[in-house]
Amino acid sequence: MYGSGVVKGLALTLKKFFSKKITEQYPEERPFIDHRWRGSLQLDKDACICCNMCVNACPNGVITLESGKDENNKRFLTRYEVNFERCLVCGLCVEACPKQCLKFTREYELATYFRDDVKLGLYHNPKLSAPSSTYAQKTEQKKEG
Amino acid sequence: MSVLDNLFVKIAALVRTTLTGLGLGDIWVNLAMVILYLAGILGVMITAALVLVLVERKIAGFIQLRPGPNRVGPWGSLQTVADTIKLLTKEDIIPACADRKVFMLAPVLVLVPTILAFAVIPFGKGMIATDVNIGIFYLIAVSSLATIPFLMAGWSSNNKYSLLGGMRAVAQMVSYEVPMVFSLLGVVMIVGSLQMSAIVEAQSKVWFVLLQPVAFLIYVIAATAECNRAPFDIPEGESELVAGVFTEYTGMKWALFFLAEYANLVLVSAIATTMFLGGWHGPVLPGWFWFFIKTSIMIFFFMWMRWTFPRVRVDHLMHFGWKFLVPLSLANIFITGIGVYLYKTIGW
Amino acid sequence: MRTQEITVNLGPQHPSTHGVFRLVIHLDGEVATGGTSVLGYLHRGLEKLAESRTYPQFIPYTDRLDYLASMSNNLAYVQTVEKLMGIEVPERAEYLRVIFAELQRIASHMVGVGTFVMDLGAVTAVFYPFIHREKILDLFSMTCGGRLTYNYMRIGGLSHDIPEEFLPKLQEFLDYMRTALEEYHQLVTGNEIFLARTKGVGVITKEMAMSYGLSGPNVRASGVCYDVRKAHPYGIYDRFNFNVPVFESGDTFDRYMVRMIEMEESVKIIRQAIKDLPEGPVLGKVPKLIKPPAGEVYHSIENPKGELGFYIVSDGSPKPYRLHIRRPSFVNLGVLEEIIKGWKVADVIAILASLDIVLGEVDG
Amino acid sequence: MLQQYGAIGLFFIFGIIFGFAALATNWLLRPKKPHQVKLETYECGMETIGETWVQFKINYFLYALVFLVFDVETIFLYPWAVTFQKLGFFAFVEMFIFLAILVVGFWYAWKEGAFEWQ
Repeated sequence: MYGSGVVKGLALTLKKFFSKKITEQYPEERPFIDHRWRGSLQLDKDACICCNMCVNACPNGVITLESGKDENNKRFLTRYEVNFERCLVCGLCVEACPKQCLKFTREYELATYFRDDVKLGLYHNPKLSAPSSTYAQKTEQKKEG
Repeated sequence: MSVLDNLFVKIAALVRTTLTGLGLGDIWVNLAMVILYLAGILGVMITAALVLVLVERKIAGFIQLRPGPNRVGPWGSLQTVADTIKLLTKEDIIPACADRKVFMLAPVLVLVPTILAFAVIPFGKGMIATDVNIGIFYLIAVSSLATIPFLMAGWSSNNKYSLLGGMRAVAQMVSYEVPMVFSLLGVVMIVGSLQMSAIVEAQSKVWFVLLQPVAFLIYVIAATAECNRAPFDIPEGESELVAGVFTEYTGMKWALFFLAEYANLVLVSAIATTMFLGGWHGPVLPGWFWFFIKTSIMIFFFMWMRWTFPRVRVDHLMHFGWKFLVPLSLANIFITGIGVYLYKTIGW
Repeated sequence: MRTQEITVNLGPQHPSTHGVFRLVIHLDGEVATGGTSVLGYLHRGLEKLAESRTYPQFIPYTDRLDYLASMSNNLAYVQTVEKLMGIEVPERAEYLRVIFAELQRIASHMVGVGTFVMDLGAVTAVFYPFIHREKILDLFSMTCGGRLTYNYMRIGGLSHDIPEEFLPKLQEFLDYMRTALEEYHQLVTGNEIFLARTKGVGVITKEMAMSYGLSGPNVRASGVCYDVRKAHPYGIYDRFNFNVPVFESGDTFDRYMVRMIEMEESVKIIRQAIKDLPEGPVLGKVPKLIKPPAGEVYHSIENPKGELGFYIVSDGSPKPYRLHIRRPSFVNLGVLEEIIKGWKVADVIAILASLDIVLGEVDG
Repeated sequence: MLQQYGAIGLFFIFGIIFGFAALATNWLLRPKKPHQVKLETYECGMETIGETWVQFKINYFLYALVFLVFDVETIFLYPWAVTFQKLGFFAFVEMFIFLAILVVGFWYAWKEGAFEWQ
């Protein structure tokens, strides 16, 4: 009969009106984040062999890696920065790492108030490398404080 | 119970005797009473509109499996307060190309027909501001004025979306006026009076929705179109006309249109209650409360429809109005006429 | 009486142009007499970017083409490179690729259908498909950690194997899909207003569809049985038993129905794929530095929106010499200017929505 | 009687005052930072093409005419509807003839395509 489709639709929406709501109340209720989530990056600086694989793997060239050499001619890390502003969060750097020292964390709240804070200073040794840019300092100060 | 039943009537009577006791002349007492009624109606109307904005969003949310606004106040109850404050403190922008005077006047006038129409709505037994003897006729006359502000807004904005929206508003309101008027005519034929209180009084035994089911259906459809609500919200036509006639309106001017939309929703629901659902009649509970319940159910139905259906296209809307509703309502008048006549003469 | 036409911009800032598409439309009253589409507001030069990236580095960029079907874009690109290099993909990876591509098709059609109905004015009808889509996105994020841009496919296989809890969740979802689609039919398909708005509107004839080179659901709604999965089977699609829905009249309603039925067919394919899913590695033997031999290759797959093809010219270096993308949304959009003539403004929006374009893909 | 309509007049006056009062409140509270770009006509972020106030095709001209006829008819029908129970058979039949004429007119308008939205 003409009009039955309209009535059926009304019946469905009425059913939904009384069914359970599924919205996640975000700031109070934390969402479940999968283990493979590609969030912020984390660096195990002692395991890093400064091979530059991650730097080469990055499609956008957002990773800055600076290293020095010690007396045994072994490389050590002096600075590691990720310019998250232009990062695609594609994970190619994590995959490229031969030592699995670069990892994704499940940290997903990456929005910041200031543009400089977007950049991620994962490691900086001020004694051994050139003065870092402001954003890396800021991140470090935050961690210390 | 009878105290509650006549609560507002008693209050009004008390005020009247007090004013007379103060030695005021008859005309001044009447004037004061009208202002009192007016204040009451405006209060009810604005509160209803404010509450309904929230209710609508809650209903939309519930249908879409969301909780709706729930951040401001408990269960989001203060959401509208926050919205009102925001709208009041919004910058008011009148586009440079607009026809300023008409642009300003349209939102002012948009509420007037609605307020005028509320003057004859019986909210309960004896709770009617002016029980004029041509009640329903007056109502129809006044409510058809609501087209003009929309046309004014659409034209004066000097915006193509607004213009199209304004044109659509007129086409729609003009087309659905006719079936709405005819559907109400059936009720008038049975009652034999245009007075609102008489119409409600006639429904003490049986509600007219049972005697005039077709008319009720036509009225509901036409009323949805008359107050520009989905699925007949083509003057606003969000997906094609951005915001239709309201595109250029900001701040309080926009809020007045919004207020009018909800006030109109209350109005058409109240008319449906009065004309078809037995007005204040109902067992146990006080009459005004029955009126409130019935009106609320009607409002819920309108909102429920809005959040279920797609928008009707403008030519389908006109076709449906003229080629289906008008003949149907005419047939309804014929059948009602014959029915009433047979009932009168044969006593069947 | 002499009346004048008015010219109206629909977009780029418009509620229902699906992004930043602009349509300059000429109106005689409510009726559109013609229109010009203006593209390029989201142009990022992906084809040019590819020339300065290595082959694997371009995979994340394909995510950003049709961002509602990143998985399928990945698939098209990696299969093209595999074809160029002659890389064998492990069985398990092939089956998983089918599962993910079909899940992506469902997800993309959910958005396509939902936004189409929303553009007809039914706002609630967009929320339900998005709720269903969310479940697919959960499955994706469980596997590859992303919800919109997956970067999951790799040249020679996949980046991860599926986690343990994936298959039970997927089964659950497939069972859920049946009721979800039924509900949607109940809400939308039978609705008289919806039928009046869509039946016979914006007809693309068979000839028109073929001459404009349409593909995907849009061409199948016009009575042309062309599905790359059947016509030129890629991957392991020839092993599955599924139907290709074809409708005759080519109006907006048929385009909607093709998508609805395709979702059911995708569920069928996924069920078959789960049944036959073999064990084994998901990444084949691939050289560390991907350096295809000099030459050129074209490969296309059936994306949710239509035929997505990648054309790559290699000069033997680790970076493509030239890369071109046949973007289905862009090609499908070509027909718009012709089919909107004579329809009302509201229909123009409906027709645009029924073509189901994504601006990331149109503008490239 | 007159007082009832006087009350309606008061409602009218207050209705207008209400609108102006709302706008005045807004006027007192709102920020005033005009800018040329703000005052432009909204057209999806682009500059408007051509004039808006042109001779523009409205499709409901014929509808409007038929509406006028029916609205006038309503004015006749309402008094009749109120009293036809008392007036007896003659008024009853006469009104039906009146309605029938209108139905014929309606049918004619339909046949001539007045209800086609072109």
